[in-house]
Amino acid sequence: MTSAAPAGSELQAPSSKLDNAAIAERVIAAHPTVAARSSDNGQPYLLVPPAEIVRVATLLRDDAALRFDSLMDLTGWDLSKYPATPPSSDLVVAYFLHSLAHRHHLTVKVQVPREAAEVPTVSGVWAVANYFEREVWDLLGVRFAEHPNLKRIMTPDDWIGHPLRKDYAYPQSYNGVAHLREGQRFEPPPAPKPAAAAPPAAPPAPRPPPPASGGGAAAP
Amino acid sequence: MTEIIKPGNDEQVFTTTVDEFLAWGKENSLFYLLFATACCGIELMQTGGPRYDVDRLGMIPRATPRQADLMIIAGTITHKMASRVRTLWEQMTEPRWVVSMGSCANSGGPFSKYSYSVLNGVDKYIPVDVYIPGCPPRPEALIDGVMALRERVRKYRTVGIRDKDPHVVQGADCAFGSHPGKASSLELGASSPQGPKA
Amino acid sequence: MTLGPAVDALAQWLSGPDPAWWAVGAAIVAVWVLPVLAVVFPVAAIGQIIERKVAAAMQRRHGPNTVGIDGIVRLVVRLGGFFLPRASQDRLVERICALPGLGLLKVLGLGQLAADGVKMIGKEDFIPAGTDGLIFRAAPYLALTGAFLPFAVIPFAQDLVALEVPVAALYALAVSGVTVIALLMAGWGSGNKFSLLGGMRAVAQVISYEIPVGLAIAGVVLWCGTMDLHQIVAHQYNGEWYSFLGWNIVQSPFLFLLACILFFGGLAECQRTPFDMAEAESELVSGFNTEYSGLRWGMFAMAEYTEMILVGCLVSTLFLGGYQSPIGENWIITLAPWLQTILHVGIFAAKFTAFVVLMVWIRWTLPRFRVDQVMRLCWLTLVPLCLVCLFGLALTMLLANGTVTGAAFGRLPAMQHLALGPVGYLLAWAIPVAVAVVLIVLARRKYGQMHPALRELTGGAS
Amino acid sequence: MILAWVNGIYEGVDSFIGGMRLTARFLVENLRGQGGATAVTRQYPQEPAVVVGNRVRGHLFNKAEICIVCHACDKACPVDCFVMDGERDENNKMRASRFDIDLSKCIYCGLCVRACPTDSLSMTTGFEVDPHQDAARYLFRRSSDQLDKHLDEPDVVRMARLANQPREGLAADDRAWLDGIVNPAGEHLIGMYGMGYFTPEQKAKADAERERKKKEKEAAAAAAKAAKAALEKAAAEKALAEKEAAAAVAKPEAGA
Amino acid sequence: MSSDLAIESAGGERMRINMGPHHPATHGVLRLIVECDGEIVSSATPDHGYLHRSIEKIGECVEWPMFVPYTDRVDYVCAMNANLAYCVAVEKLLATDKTTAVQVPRRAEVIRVIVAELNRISSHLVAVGAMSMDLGAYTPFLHGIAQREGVNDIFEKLCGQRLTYNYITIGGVGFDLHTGAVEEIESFLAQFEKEMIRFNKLITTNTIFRDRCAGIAVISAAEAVAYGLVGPNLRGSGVDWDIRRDEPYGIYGELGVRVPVGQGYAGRTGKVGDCYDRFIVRLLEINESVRLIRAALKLLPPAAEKPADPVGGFQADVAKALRKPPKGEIRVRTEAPRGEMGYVIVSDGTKTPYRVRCRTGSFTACSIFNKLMKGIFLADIVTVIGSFDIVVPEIDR
Repeated sequence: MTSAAPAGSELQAPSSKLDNAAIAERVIAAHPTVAARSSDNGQPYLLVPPAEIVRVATLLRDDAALRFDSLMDLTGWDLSKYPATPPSSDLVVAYFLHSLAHRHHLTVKVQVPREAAEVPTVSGVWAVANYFEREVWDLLGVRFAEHPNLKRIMTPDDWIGHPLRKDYAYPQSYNGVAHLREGQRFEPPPAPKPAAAAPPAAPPAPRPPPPASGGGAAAP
Repeated sequence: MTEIIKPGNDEQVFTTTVDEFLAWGKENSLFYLLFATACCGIELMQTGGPRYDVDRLGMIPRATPRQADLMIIAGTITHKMASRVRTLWEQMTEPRWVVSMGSCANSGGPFSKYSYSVLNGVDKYIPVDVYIPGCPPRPEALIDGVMALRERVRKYRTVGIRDKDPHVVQGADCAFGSHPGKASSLELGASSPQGPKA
Repeated sequence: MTLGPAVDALAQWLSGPDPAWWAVGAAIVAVWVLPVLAVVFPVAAIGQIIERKVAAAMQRRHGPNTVGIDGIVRLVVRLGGFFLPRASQDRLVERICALPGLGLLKVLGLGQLAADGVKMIGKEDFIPAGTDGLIFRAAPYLALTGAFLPFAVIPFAQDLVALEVPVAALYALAVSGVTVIALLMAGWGSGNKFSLLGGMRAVAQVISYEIPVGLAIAGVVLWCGTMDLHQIVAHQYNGEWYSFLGWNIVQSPFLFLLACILFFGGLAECQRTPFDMAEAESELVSGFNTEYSGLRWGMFAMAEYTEMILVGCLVSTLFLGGYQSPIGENWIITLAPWLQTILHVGIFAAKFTAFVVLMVWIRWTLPRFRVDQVMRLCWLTLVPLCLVCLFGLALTMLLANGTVTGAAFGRLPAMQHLALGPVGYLLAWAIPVAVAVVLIVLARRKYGQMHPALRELTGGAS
Repeated sequence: MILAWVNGIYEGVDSFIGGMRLTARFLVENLRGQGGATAVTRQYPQEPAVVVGNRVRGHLFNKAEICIVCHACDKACPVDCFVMDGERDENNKMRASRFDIDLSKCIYCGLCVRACPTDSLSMTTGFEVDPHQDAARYLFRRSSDQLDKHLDEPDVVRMARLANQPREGLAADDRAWLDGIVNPAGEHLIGMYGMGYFTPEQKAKADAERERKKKEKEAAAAAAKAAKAALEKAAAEKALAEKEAAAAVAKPEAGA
Repeated sequence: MSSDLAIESAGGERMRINMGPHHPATHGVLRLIVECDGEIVSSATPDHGYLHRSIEKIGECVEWPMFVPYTDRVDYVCAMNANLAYCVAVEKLLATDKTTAVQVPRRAEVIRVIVAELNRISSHLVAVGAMSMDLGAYTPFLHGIAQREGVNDIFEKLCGQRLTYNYITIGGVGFDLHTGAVEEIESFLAQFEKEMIRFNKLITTNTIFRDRCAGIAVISAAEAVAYGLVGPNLRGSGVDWDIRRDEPYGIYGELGVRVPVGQGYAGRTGKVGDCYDRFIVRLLEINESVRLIRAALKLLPPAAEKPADPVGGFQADVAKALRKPPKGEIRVRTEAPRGEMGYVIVSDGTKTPYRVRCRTGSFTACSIFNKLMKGIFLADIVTVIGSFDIVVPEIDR
């Protein structure tokens, strides 16, 4: 009784679900520079060059057969410590898309070099990207061109560095108050006072790595 | 443990009696500040709820720091929030106490080791009277902490002090003994925070 | 302007036949100020505990029940028994606190009242920087005066009234406007944006609710013919046991509606839920008393409860027969005069305390209006309803006894004034109620549908 | 338009009366004490705390005799609030000489209790920490010389009750029992509730004990060796004696 | 501070109010910089980060099972659903490689549904109660808190904690049902339904409450999808989408979830997608959860003879699989009370995750605030925040 008939809005059209290959082939037909790849454990995604992302996004949203109207998630991670051959030090920005009309999913990735991490914003296509991109900029340091309000969203405005990068050095103190408690067992070695705004080039490893972990996680 | 003024010595009988009466009033009507940041905030609401009902003990939640006597730090204090906590503490009117509820406020708790943005212990910014372990502490643990605080409140001196800080003179220092390796966090000495540098 | 026989006698006793100004003043204070304070002030203080206990009872908890008066007893014993050693003093305190009656005091929460008061005394008297010093300090005192002034005209017993002025109702209405100034001063003086908004809201609300309250009082004045509260109470006099039928509220449905409007208007004037946006806890932190702490805030709270009592007094005086007992006056007249006064004051106190409990009951039931909804309720609902009631009253009086002037009734007992007797009584009620029922049935058929999901939520047909 | 106005008033009055009637029923129910199971107010300081069920994750308690200082709990703890180091005791088994749990960091997640191979670490139902009683010995503040006193479940609960009350107010037998179990001299550091299992004197005694045992073993070995040697010598001498006796027997025959 | 807000050339003089990190109505430490002209709000910009506890960075430092207590603290009002989201994601990651696939026993799956739905009820109770308190009615809020104590008792007997459970583990559940659990749940549900009817009579059908919520902050279906709203906020705008029914995980497929959708419940003054719709959708979801729990209790398989405490969880094979998980990434989403809780997990084959990303409902709900709060009353800001059921650690993580 409770779930009355859907409100009849056109979002509830009969789902003509396309599988990933069909979607990839449709997109590559329109944009040849896009490459269909799959991750190490077989999850398919589309690798889009940064310049193309806005056009691809508009296609994905407006194309009748695709209709990716809901950007579920937009996040990113740092590949520098990922055991891939050849090892790359790029930053990945991943877009996870979903279509309410056709009930199919798609993952789109953009790989940008670490130094000039610049990706055009898609907040024009999906409005929620505004907040997601601010978070990726704040935590990962990927600058989004033409973003209406690109400011830090999580950390305070005068924070130094982007925490989710694998080579991030924890701050010794903030606002004049030491970060760690006196007598705390993980007292980091007294690192040199970081010069003004520039994060210290050689990141001191302030804390021993977590107990007996494999090669992967770098010391935070 | 600084020297506790035993009520027995006669020459201060009169002031102690008036102190005792005023302290009885303070002890039985501690209005706590509605300050809930994270998980402990939900337990603070449950403590104010019908089952544990701290209203029985005369504790009502107040929205403004002016009308609050007790600030219960319920939840994680991040670096970005810490200066606000200090401002709130300074806005409270004088007979004020602070209860640090939960591991996050005591010492940074689950976020003390690998988090870059959490302040490890709220006593870096404001002097704390009673620490309550737990993550989140049960409502009974919070009330047990408040009972420990009430003993402190009982020894608060209002009459006849010109220069000393009424808290310190009372002697009963930080509830859990002194912080490792330093004087009670209550003496606002070098080690305890003067708040953010100007 | 007669100041009541007791006052004149006392003034002459103090300074001879032609009493000096100070003697008159002292007499007024002795005869009137002290008894009123003795009645109103404690009820205003107890009002806060009534609020917390009733709220707790409605929310399945106990409310303050652990604080006895051991603190006060210990102070008295320490000071009185200074020669005793401390241990025996403590034993004495325990024995006194173990007396049977004091346990009940603790459970009722009266000890909590004392503890709150004592704590507020010990609180730091904090004047924040950036406040308008003088205005900030004066606001609480003005709020208290505004709350106490109208008690001058309210009759507590047969001749226990300070001012028997013919324009008593008008005076009460006008003087209770002083609290508006106090709220505005508190709002502006605190130098805090939230307080300023709270003050603005309070002013807008109280001024706009003066109209429905004024119209409601006008309705009673039209019905009883006089503005002097003492005579209005006398007008509702009825000796037999069914004397409550003589009360104004039962005379006509229009008067009943006017009583409700006066009560709700009064609720709005002392910022009680559902009209408490001025100190809306969730939006404006604590409205105009955000910056007040300690005893200054205590004064604002005391002013609020005194105003609640004032509204209770007005409604019971105008509509519920003032200090007269619901079961007839004959048996009271036979008693000794001083006993009569005490009985009357007791009945009157019972009535306005009932209204205080009703206001507390409303506070813990209803959510809060938004500012524009309060204004819409006042101007688009209450004022037209008042006008309809006044028109209805005039029509009833015209049909009933040919004249509209209230004076014609003089001191006739309430029942006989209707020429048609009990039939008239029924007619006065039957016609308006019938019209109302027809209107309601039509309206409900047109607008009354509730969404099926809501009916399921409230346990209807699932 | 009039009908909408009348409907507005009717709905307002109807929901107002409905609400007031409901809160009145709450009032009556509460005064008659039928508040329903979830609403019975627990007057905590006056009445004892009602701890529901036996899986309550309260403060940690480590049974000293079983703990083999294997650091499993230290590895499993996401917050790293264990400070422990161990010593060899007399029969060469590891014993905890210091086992501190930093309660100001512990998040009571129970991962350490799962990781403990010997089940020595357990979570009690205790949550109170009453710092102001001078007998405020926290639950497992025991010094090493009291380790032989085994504590099972009822004792743990009893200790929890007694440890938090002022020493003078206890009954005589309670007081004696508690003195035997809890070390009055301990002091509190913020959150670090230490358990000095293996104090230096204990270590010295254990070393001495180990030395003594070693010496005994060596002495026994030496004695055994000496006995074996003596045995062999005796056997040899016997054999020699027998040979000489045989020779002596053979000689008289040749002579006669 | 963020003082460079562009102040448009306003007609009257603008007053900037700081509904700052400490404010009774902002459900924790959400800060709103409000520009208002008297009572009318011209712009309200949320400022986040006051409870940013860097949980995603901790995800890269602690091992797989050690992160579960942190998922409790991502959304402490519905900690069970948060645990479930992370554990389902890790199980799916392990399933991508046949050798490390983990089979969750059926009894653990049913217990997970029961526990998640119970926690959904207590989470919605906080949401609904807090909204009524924000609008001034304190009594319904306390009755909601009283009912929540019933759920707390069941969870305390089940796993020992009242708020942060660390109960659902990778590969199963931490403890089996305690003796008498089924009867307790049924008796709680019976008295809970009666209480909810009284709660609705007290506040939901109250005209003051309805008038304050009806027609406020209306969000169309397309707008809701564009701003990434999820859960009751999305369904309130009429979009019929629920992950439990449309992308079922665990045994939700067998239970037949019914999804309430916003239809302008406030009658004349209400529109589809206003605050009142979101409020009513949450209440209907509470009834739905009660129905789901009863259905799940019927499906409960009998307990093993020797009641192994950790049903499926903390088993040897899970620990072995977690030491060498498959390399690669996965994105899995589940339906939490505040909408889709999606985990993106990248693993580099070691016992510590490489990247853990948690997408939560409240974060995207805040993205629509700025657009929504133009031209409403100051008192309505509180109604809008209440109707979105914001939990700050979900925003700031």
